[in-house]
Order: sequence, then C-alpha cells, then structure tokens
Amino acid sequence: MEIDPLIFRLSIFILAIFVGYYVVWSVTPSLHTPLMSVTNAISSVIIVGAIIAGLSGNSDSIFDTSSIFGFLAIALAAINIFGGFLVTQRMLAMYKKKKKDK
Amino acid sequence: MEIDPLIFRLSIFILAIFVGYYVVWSVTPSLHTPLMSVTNAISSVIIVGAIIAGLSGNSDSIFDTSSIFGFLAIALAAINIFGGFLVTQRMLAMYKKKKKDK
Amino acid sequence: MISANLSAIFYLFSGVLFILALRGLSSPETSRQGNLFGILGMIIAVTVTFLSIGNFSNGFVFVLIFILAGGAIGAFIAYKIPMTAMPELVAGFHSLVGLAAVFVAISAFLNPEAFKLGTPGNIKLGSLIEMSIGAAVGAITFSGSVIAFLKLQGIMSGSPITFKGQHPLNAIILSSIILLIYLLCSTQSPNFFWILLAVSFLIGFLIIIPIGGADMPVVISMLNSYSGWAAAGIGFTLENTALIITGALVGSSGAILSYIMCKGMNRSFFNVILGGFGATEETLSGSKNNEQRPVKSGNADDAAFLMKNASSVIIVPGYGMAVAQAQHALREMVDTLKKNDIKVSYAIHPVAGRMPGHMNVLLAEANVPYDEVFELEEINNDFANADVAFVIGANDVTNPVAKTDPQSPIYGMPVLDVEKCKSVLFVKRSLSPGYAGIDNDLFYKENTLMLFADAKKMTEDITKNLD
Amino acid sequence: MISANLSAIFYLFSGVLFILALRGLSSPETSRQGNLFGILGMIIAVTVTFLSIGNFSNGFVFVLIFILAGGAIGAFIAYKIPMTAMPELVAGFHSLVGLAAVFVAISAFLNPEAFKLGTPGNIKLGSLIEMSIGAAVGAITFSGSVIAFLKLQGIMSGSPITFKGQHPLNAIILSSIILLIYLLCSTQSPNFFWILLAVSFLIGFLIIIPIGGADMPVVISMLNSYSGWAAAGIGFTLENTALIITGALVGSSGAILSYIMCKGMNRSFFNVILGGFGATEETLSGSKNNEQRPVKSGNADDAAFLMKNASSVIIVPGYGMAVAQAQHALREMVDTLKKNDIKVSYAIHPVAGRMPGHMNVLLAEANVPYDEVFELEEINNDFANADVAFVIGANDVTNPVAKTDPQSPIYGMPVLDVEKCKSVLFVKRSLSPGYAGIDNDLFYKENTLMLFADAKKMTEDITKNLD
Ligand SMILES: NC(=O)c1ccc[n+]([C@@H]2O[C@H](COP(=O)([O-])OP(=O)(O)OC[C@H]3O[C@@H](n4cnc5c(N)ncnc54)[C@H](OP(=O)(O)O)[C@@H]3O)[C@@H](O)[C@H]2O)c1
Ligand SMILES: NC(=O)c1ccc[n+]([C@@H]2O[C@H](COP(=O)([O-])OP(=O)(O)OC[C@H]3O[C@@H](n4cnc5c(N)ncnc54)[C@H](OP(=O)(O)O)[C@@H]3O)[C@@H](O)[C@H]2O)c1
Repeated sequence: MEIDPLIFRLSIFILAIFVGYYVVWSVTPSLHTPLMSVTNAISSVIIVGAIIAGLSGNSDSIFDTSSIFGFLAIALAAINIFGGFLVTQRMLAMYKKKKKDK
Repeated sequence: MEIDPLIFRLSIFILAIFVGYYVVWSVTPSLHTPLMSVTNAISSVIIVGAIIAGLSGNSDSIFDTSSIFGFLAIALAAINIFGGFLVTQRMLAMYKKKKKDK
Repeated sequence: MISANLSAIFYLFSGVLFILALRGLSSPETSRQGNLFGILGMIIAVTVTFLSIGNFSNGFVFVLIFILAGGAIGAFIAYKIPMTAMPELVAGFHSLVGLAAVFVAISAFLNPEAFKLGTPGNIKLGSLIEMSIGAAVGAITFSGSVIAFLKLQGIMSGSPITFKGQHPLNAIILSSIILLIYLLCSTQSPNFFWILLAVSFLIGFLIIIPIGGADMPVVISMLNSYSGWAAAGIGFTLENTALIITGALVGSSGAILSYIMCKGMNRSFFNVILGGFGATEETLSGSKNNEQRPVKSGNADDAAFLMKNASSVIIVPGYGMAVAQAQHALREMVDTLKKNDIKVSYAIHPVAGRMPGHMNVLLAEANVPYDEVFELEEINNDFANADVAFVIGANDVTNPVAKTDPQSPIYGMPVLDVEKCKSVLFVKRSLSPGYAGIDNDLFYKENTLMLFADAKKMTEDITKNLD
Repeated sequence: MISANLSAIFYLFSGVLFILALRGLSSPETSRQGNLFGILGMIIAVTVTFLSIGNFSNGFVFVLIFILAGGAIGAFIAYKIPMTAMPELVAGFHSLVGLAAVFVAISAFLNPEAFKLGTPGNIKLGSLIEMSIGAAVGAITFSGSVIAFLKLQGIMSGSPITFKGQHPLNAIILSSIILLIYLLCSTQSPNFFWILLAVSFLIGFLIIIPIGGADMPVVISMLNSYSGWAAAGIGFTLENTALIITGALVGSSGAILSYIMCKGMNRSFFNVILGGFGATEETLSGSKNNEQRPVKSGNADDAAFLMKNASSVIIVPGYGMAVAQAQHALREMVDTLKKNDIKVSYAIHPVAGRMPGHMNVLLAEANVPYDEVFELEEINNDFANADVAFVIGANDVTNPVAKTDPQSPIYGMPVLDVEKCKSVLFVKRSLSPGYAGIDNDLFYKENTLMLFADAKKMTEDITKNLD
C-alpha cells in the first residue's frame, strides 16, 4: 500500500506548473527579454543528467559511447548555463533608476 | 536508496505555499470576505482524517473512545463544510453586474 | 476499496480543485464557478476516503449520520446568518476547524493503528511530532477563535483585558509547549499529550484576551492561517496530499489577509498582536478638543437639496453603515438620485468596516452592481471632480490627519480624499471618533455638513425629501 | 557520497531557488538578486549531483574540463553579443538545450544501469516512455531552434518556405512519432529509437520553415516552452525534482510569452504556427496606394525646431531603432532636450521591436532610466497632452487602422495613440510598411512630419541642430 513515487512527482510537476503560471505573469513586461535568457539558463539544469551520463562509464573505459554523449551534453549545457546567466546579468545591470541628484 | 515519501510531501507543501501566495494575492479585494469563508470550508477537508478516525473502531464496538472523537470531528467539520460553502455561495450570488437594459 | 496510488491521485486532484476555487475569486464572474470547484474537490476527497477504507460496516452509517447532522446545522446557519454578522461567523467556524483538528489528533493518538502510524505507546516519531504540532495549533485556534467570537458578538467585553506580567507569562507557556512536545515524543506518555492540549487551549485564550474587540478581524485572519497550518500538520500525519495542499493554501491566505489589514491600518502585525490598542487610544485622544470647535450640522432636507443640485455624488460607506444595516436604504437613495440623472459611484477603502471586503458584501447584498463600486486607487482622483461626497458611517478612512500629522497613530495609512469634493456630508450619530479613536478635522471644515442620526434613518429621510 | 534523501532535499531547494529567480524579475530592483538565486540554484544542483554519484574517478576531471570548456564559450558569447542580437542568441541557446536533452536521453538509452532504469533491452516501461518523449521533444526543439536562428541571422531567407501538401505531411510525420514511441516501448529495439530521433529532427525542421522570419519570436518562445517540457520529461526519467520543477517553470514561461505576443499582435497562435504570414501579406497590401497621397517631409532642422518649442515630448521606439542601433544617439538627443527643460518620456508598446521587452533592453543599454519608460496602458492617455510624439523606427504599433478598420489584419491590436499629439515626427527610411505589411495612414496626416533617414543618423543630426 505504498504510494508510487511517480505520483508524488506528478503532484510536484502540477503544482510547479501553477507556480510557473503565476510567477511568469508577475514578471514585469520590461524584463521579458531577460526572462527568456534566464529560463534558458535554468532549463540547462539538465546538466545533472549529463553529469550522470558522463560518469556512467567504468574506470577502465571512461569514454564508451554513452559517456561520450554525456560529456557532449555537459559541454552544451555549460555553454547555456554560463552564457544564459551572464548575459542576463549583463542585461539586468543596465536597468537603472533615474539618479536622484539630477 | 529510495527517497523517503516525507520529502516528497515536503516538496508538495512548499510548492503549495507558493501557489497559495500567488493565488491569494490575485483575489480581488472586493471578494476578501468570501475568501475568508471559502478557506474556512476547504480547510475542513480535515474531515478525511475524521472519517478514518470514526471508522477505526472494530465492528463489535463502533464507539470506542477514539472513534467517538472521530465522529465528533466529523460533525464539526461537516458544519464547516456545508456552512462555509453555502454562505460563500450566498454571498457570491449577490455580486451582480449592472444590468445592460438600464 | 481502491489502491493507495489511485486515492493519492484523487487527493491531488481535489487539492488542485481547491486551488482553482481560490483562483476563481480573482473576479466576481468566475467566483461562483470557483466555489463549485471547491465543493467538487470536497466531494471527491470524502468519497475517496470512503473508498480507500472500503469497510462499509455499521460505522459507515454513523459517519453519514454525523455528516448530515453537521451539514444540516451548517446549512441552517449559512442561510440564517445576516451579512453584517460575517466576522462572527468566520470566527465561529474557525473554532470548529480547530477543534476538529484536535479531535482527529486525539483519535490518532489513541488508535494509531487505524492511521497506520504504529501502536499506542509506540507511535512513529515523525508522526508523533506532526500530530502534536497539529493538535497544539488546533487547540490554540479553537480557544482563540472562541474568544474572538465572544468579543465580536458582544457577549464578552471588547475592551482589551490586560494584566501585569502578561507577556512574560505567555512566553513561558509557549516555551512549555515546546518542552511538552519534546517530552511527549521521548516518553510517548499520554499524560504529556493531555497536558499539551490543556496548555495549548490556555495559551490560545491568553493570547487573544489582551487584544481589543475591534482588532479581532486581524486576529481572525491570523487564526485562519493557524488553522491552515494545523490542517497541513495533520495532513503530514495522515500522509494526505489534499490536506497538505489545502493547509498551505489556507495558511497563506490567512497570513496575507492579516498583512493586508495591518498595512491598510498602517500598523505592524506585532503592534496588533501584542494588544491593548482598542481601549487606551480611545480614552486618550477621544475627547481632545471636539467640544470647542464649531460644526455645521444639517437635516435630511438640507442633504437632499445639496444632492439634487449635484451632478455627481460619491458614496463612502464605513463601519457605521454595517452597524445601522443601512445598505438597502442607501441603495434606494442612490436609485432616486440616479432617476434625477445624477452620477453616483461608491468608494471603498481597503479597511472600511471591520473585515476585508466587508463593505463590498453588504453593498452586493443590497443589489448594488459591483461595477459601480471602486477601490481606493481607482477612485481617489475623482473626488476633485465630484460635487458631493456622502460619507455614511465612515470616519477613519477619510481622516486627513493620516496625510498630515506624523504623530497620529494612523499616519501613513492611505485615505479617501473626500475633502476635495465641493461639499462633504457626514452621516453619523455624534462627533465621537471611530475605530482608531482619533478626532477627524473634516467635521469642522467649511464645506462639511454633519448629519447627526442613525445611518439608516437618515438615508430613508433623505430619500423621502428627494422626491 | 550523500544519501538519496539529502540530495532530494537539495534538489528541491535548487528548484525553489529557480522559482525565486523568476520571481525576482517582477521588478528591476529585485531582478539582479533573482539572477543570483538562479546561479546559486544551479551550483547546488551540480554539486549535489557530484556528491550523490560520489565516484571521483578520472571521469570527474573530464566532467570539469567539459564544464569549463562549455562555460568559457558561453561566457565569451555572453560578453560579446550585441544587445540587438538577443533574439538570435536566445534561439541559439535553445537549440543547445534541446540537443543536450537528446544526448542525455541517448546516453540513458544506451546505458540505463547508470541511471538505475533497468538494463539495455529491458528498460522500465515508464522510464522508456518518459525518455522517448524527452528525446523527441528535445530533437524538435533543436532543429526548430536552428532554423529560427538561421532565419533571424539572415543566413537563411526569412520568407516562409511553403509547398503543397505541407500540412498533411506534417500531420503524417507527427503521428508516425507516436507510432514509433509505441513500437520502441513494445520491442525495446534501438532501431526504433534512432528512427524516432531522426524523424523528430525532421519535423522540427519542417514545422519552422513555413513560418516567416518576423514571426520567429513567437516560435522561439514556443520552442522555449518545448525545451521546458523536454527537461521535465527527462526529470521524470532521472527522478529529479529540480529538473521537474524547472521544466514546469520554463514550459509555462514560454507558453505565456507566446500567448502575450500573439495577443499583442491580435493573432491566434495557430495563425502564427500554420505559417505563411510574413511574405504574402507584404506583397498584397505593401504597395496599395502610398504613391498617390502627399506627405509632408522634413529634415533634422525642422524636427529640432519643433521639439525646441515643445514642452513635452514622448518617444516611441520601434524595430527600426534596433536595426539602426540608434538607442545611444537617441539617449543623447533626449539629454539635450532635457537640458532645454523639455519633459521627455518613452512609450513602449508590448510588441514593439521583435521580441518581448526588446525595446526596454536597448533603452536600458543606452542608460535610459527605467522610470522614464512607460507601458502602453500607463502612457496612452498622455499623448493628448503632449506636444510632440517622436516615433523612431516604429510603425505598426502606431497604426490607427487597428482601431478603425475591421478588415485590417491588425484590427483589435491595442496601439499607441500618437496622433493625439500636437505633432508627430516619424523617423524611417521610406514609406514602406513595417512587419505587418500594411500602410500607415498617419504618414499622410496634417500634423505628421516624416523624417526620411536612417534612425541613428537622423537622431544625431537633430541633436546637433538642437544646440
Ligand atoms: N476592514 C478591516 O479589515 C478592518 C480590520 C480591523 C480594523 N479596521 C479599522 O476599522 C476602521 C474602519 O474605518 P471606518 O471609517 O469604516 O469606520 P470607523 O472609523 O470605525 O468609523 C465608524 C463610524 O460610524 C459611526 N456609526 C456607528 N454606528 C452608526 C450608526 N448606527 N449610524 C450612523 N453612524 C454610525 C460612528 O460614529 P458615531 O458613533 O458618531 O455614530 C463611527 O465614527 C479603520 O480604522 C480600520 O483600521 C478595519
Ligand atoms: N515585440 C515582439 O515580441 C514581436 C514579436 C513578433 C512580431 N512583432 C511585430 O513586430 C512589429 C513591431 O512594430 P514596430 O512598430 O516596432 O516595428 P514595424 O512596424 O516592424 O516597423 C519598423 C519600421 O522601422 C523602419 N526602419 C527599419 N530600419 C530602419 C532604420 N535603420 N532606420 C530608421 N527606420 C528603420 C521601417 O521602415 P523603413 O523601411 O521605411 O525604414 C519599418 O517601418 C509589430 O507588427 C509586431 O506585431 C513583435
């Protein structure tokens, strides 16, 4: 009579969709471009899968087919993570309020 | 290496708090009174626990101490459920738009 | 009997329906559908519980009987209660949720096998912690709500009951609760469980008595929030997703409403909870200097004359309208004004009345269409262009001192700029102050006319004079 | 090596940090902190993954090398990319996420033991389904984003590529994907897996080529949404909460942005996706009757004169400003105007430019403070009181035909009421239409002065003439 973890994950997924819905609608329109780049960056958390894949080879053959795909995925995800967060930061740094002393 | 279901429940709880935060802020101020009564009603979903408690006695002694508390809890929760939803409905039915033909 | 997986899915579904129920309240159009979602969610949760127990013994009949008995009482109350009594009703209902949570926790403690939590004297540690937190919070919710209910009903005096050493005492009791939970978990002894409950009931009582009757709405919201967290605690014990989700929703809702109220009154939450506001202030500044200054007062005829010659009127209802139950009379007056081609709208301050949305419900009850009713931000600029502000039973929410005097307790609270209208009519029974207990300079202004009378009576008289 | 429970908690925490990252974007003040939350969440997720594998073999070094190599490339791109190239950048990055998802799925398929999903040829059914959906969606995201990138970069022609039987062909391919997933799950044969991937790449390509280059922003958002769902799919396979939460967040974000864009253009999502808009319309109505009617055109001197005598100017930037990279020149012009005590504000239409928030980023880049920049609803009433509307490289977003002509493709789209200003200046190179390919009546109005030139050059000239 244990509950299948899949059902918990489904619950988490559904609630996260609600959170996503509300959190994105609350983003101010002037930051929609940074929103696109930051979602890009966070969706690269798929790198956790890539790391598992990369380290899946045994110690003799680090580079079997499956781990090579893993390493490639790591590199691709890393481009996105660094690129996405940094370009977002660069953009956000530009949004300034009027200086008071003017 | 199985994950404890408690952690899943914790995840669900935390995400539900986010959802609650956003969903309540999106309630229009003119409906804050119905909000209070409807949250009252739904929090009485604790009746599911009361039902388990009420039916916990064995078939010989339906009314042992623990099931009596269960039955009392059922009645209390039921007052709330019916009372809460119906009074909310009564209130909401009063919110009307201006008639077009005026 | 259905599988644990299937019932988990249905509980999730009912949790989602509860989310949709609250979501529906984002506008009056969708709100009725939202309420139906809530009802559906509840039906699903209850049905699934039956099916997953699967034991349709005699007990089942009794469950139905108790549901129907409770339901009948609830339905009866729901249909009889006047709209002006909503604050009391909500407080009363909260006390029931709290008590139900306590009873469920007791039952689970006595008979843990039924809940699959272990055996008596040997309950799983995690479950025991969750259960005792749920029971303690439930007990606090119960006794606190009962006091709130009694104060709002006027059965108990609304003035704060304070005594020396109150705050240290509360602090000691609160820490003893933590100690008791610890002892309970390490010994599993029922005695500690009962003491825990008793102490929790006591602290609920002690926390609320020092708070003035008029602050009860904030208290009610806070207790609403507590009842949510209690439900979530029991939800963890019962491993029930619907309860966990609902608990989180209700918990946030109560917390946010308290926050909105405190913000609308420009007071901190702690200021409210630490109590003693209602009485002291009132005696302090109530009789400052309102005797000396001259006021212009008028009668229904004067008011009717002023309004007849206006082209636009803004109505500002407040707590006094609720007390006098003047909403229907007001609506009739407005109908007459409209027949004379006068533009009328309603301005509602976020904390007008005594609970959030109070005025809106009363106006809705009197069939005022909600698109004639505006929030403070929507309408505040229109006062400058309106001819008459008709302030009926409101006081604090119009007090300009909030804008000008940093010493005032309501300084910084947003207020309705009624003084910008060409003339201001104030319907109230005397010059006595409102909830915040401070004098209102507007009463003595050049363009103000005071209409001293009960709000309902005065409105009816004006309507007669309008014809 | 840490326990599954502990890592689950950390993954949850990193999911929550991602939520807070998006939440930060609700205002510019909190946005930078939000981005830090996002970075922190990512660091936690990666670290926890290392710790939970716990196998610090040689492979670990290679992981670091690949992360640093990818990171260096990413950082390089992030610092070099001009702000005007944001749409391309986002498209390019999406393609990488899609491809990474495909690679992870391939790796999991080849070596399911490493992911605890079973053995090759005997993968758990649930995991196989999740995995193949993740792989298919990832592949579609990849090839679709590549086409979008090529179209935006101008490497591939932006005009829609259509051929007969396109829609039926796509429908057949899409159903074959479902069939392939079914076959894969029932036979576990690698062949079906590879065919599935190939077909998914193909359909991503086929879906995007008929869509015009200018519609790419909607496509990018849609693909963003896809990449989120792909991540969630892989998250289910890997039983990873962080991935599931993130997938849901990104999925909703992309869907909502596409919705906002479609709504801002007053077109249905299907109208965009079924393609063929860009070209046909343009040729259809582009040369309707703009030759015959007289226009008043002026030079930088005239414009400077008009603005010098104005007391308030509203700037309306559009796509042309981005093309000409005129934002810095514009900012200098505004500085000069301000020195002459002229009130200046910026009005941004929700779909000005070519991606959501496009204009805001460019203005921010040029150091325009964001509290001088207003959304359509905030500023649209102010045009009536302003002296000059300075429309720079915008066209469709000012077109009054959206308010008047139900036949027009943009009918119903909200537009900026620039024509209510005393005078309107249009900076553009010709009378040719904008994105929607329809003529703009404002060009021929009495109070309009056309300034035919490149936006940057014209702005610089005006600044010179203002001194
Ligand atoms: N809405 C909420 O959520 C909430 C919650 C907690 C606290 N509060 C507080 O409640 C106050 C609400 O302001 P408010 O302007 O609505 O009310 P108020 O400032 O409390 O004033 C109400 C006025 O109504 C008059 N009144 C009472 N009974 C009347 C009757 N039968 N006929 C005519 N007049 C009558 C009273 O004057 P007379 O005695 O002279 O007739 C009194 O001055 C604020 O201070 C707010 O902070 C609100
Ligand atoms: N923002 C979004 O998310 C988004 C997404 C998809 C589609 N869209 C669509 O994009 C359009 C945006 O409207 P918009 O008013 O910003 O742009 P627009 O209507 O496309 O007009 C841009 C104008 O800029 C002029 N221009 C181009 N290069 C120039 C240069 N170097 N110097 C001066 N002027 C130049 C062009 O006229 P000349 O050729 O005569 O110079 C053109 O008429 C809307 O139709 C919207 O639906 C927006």
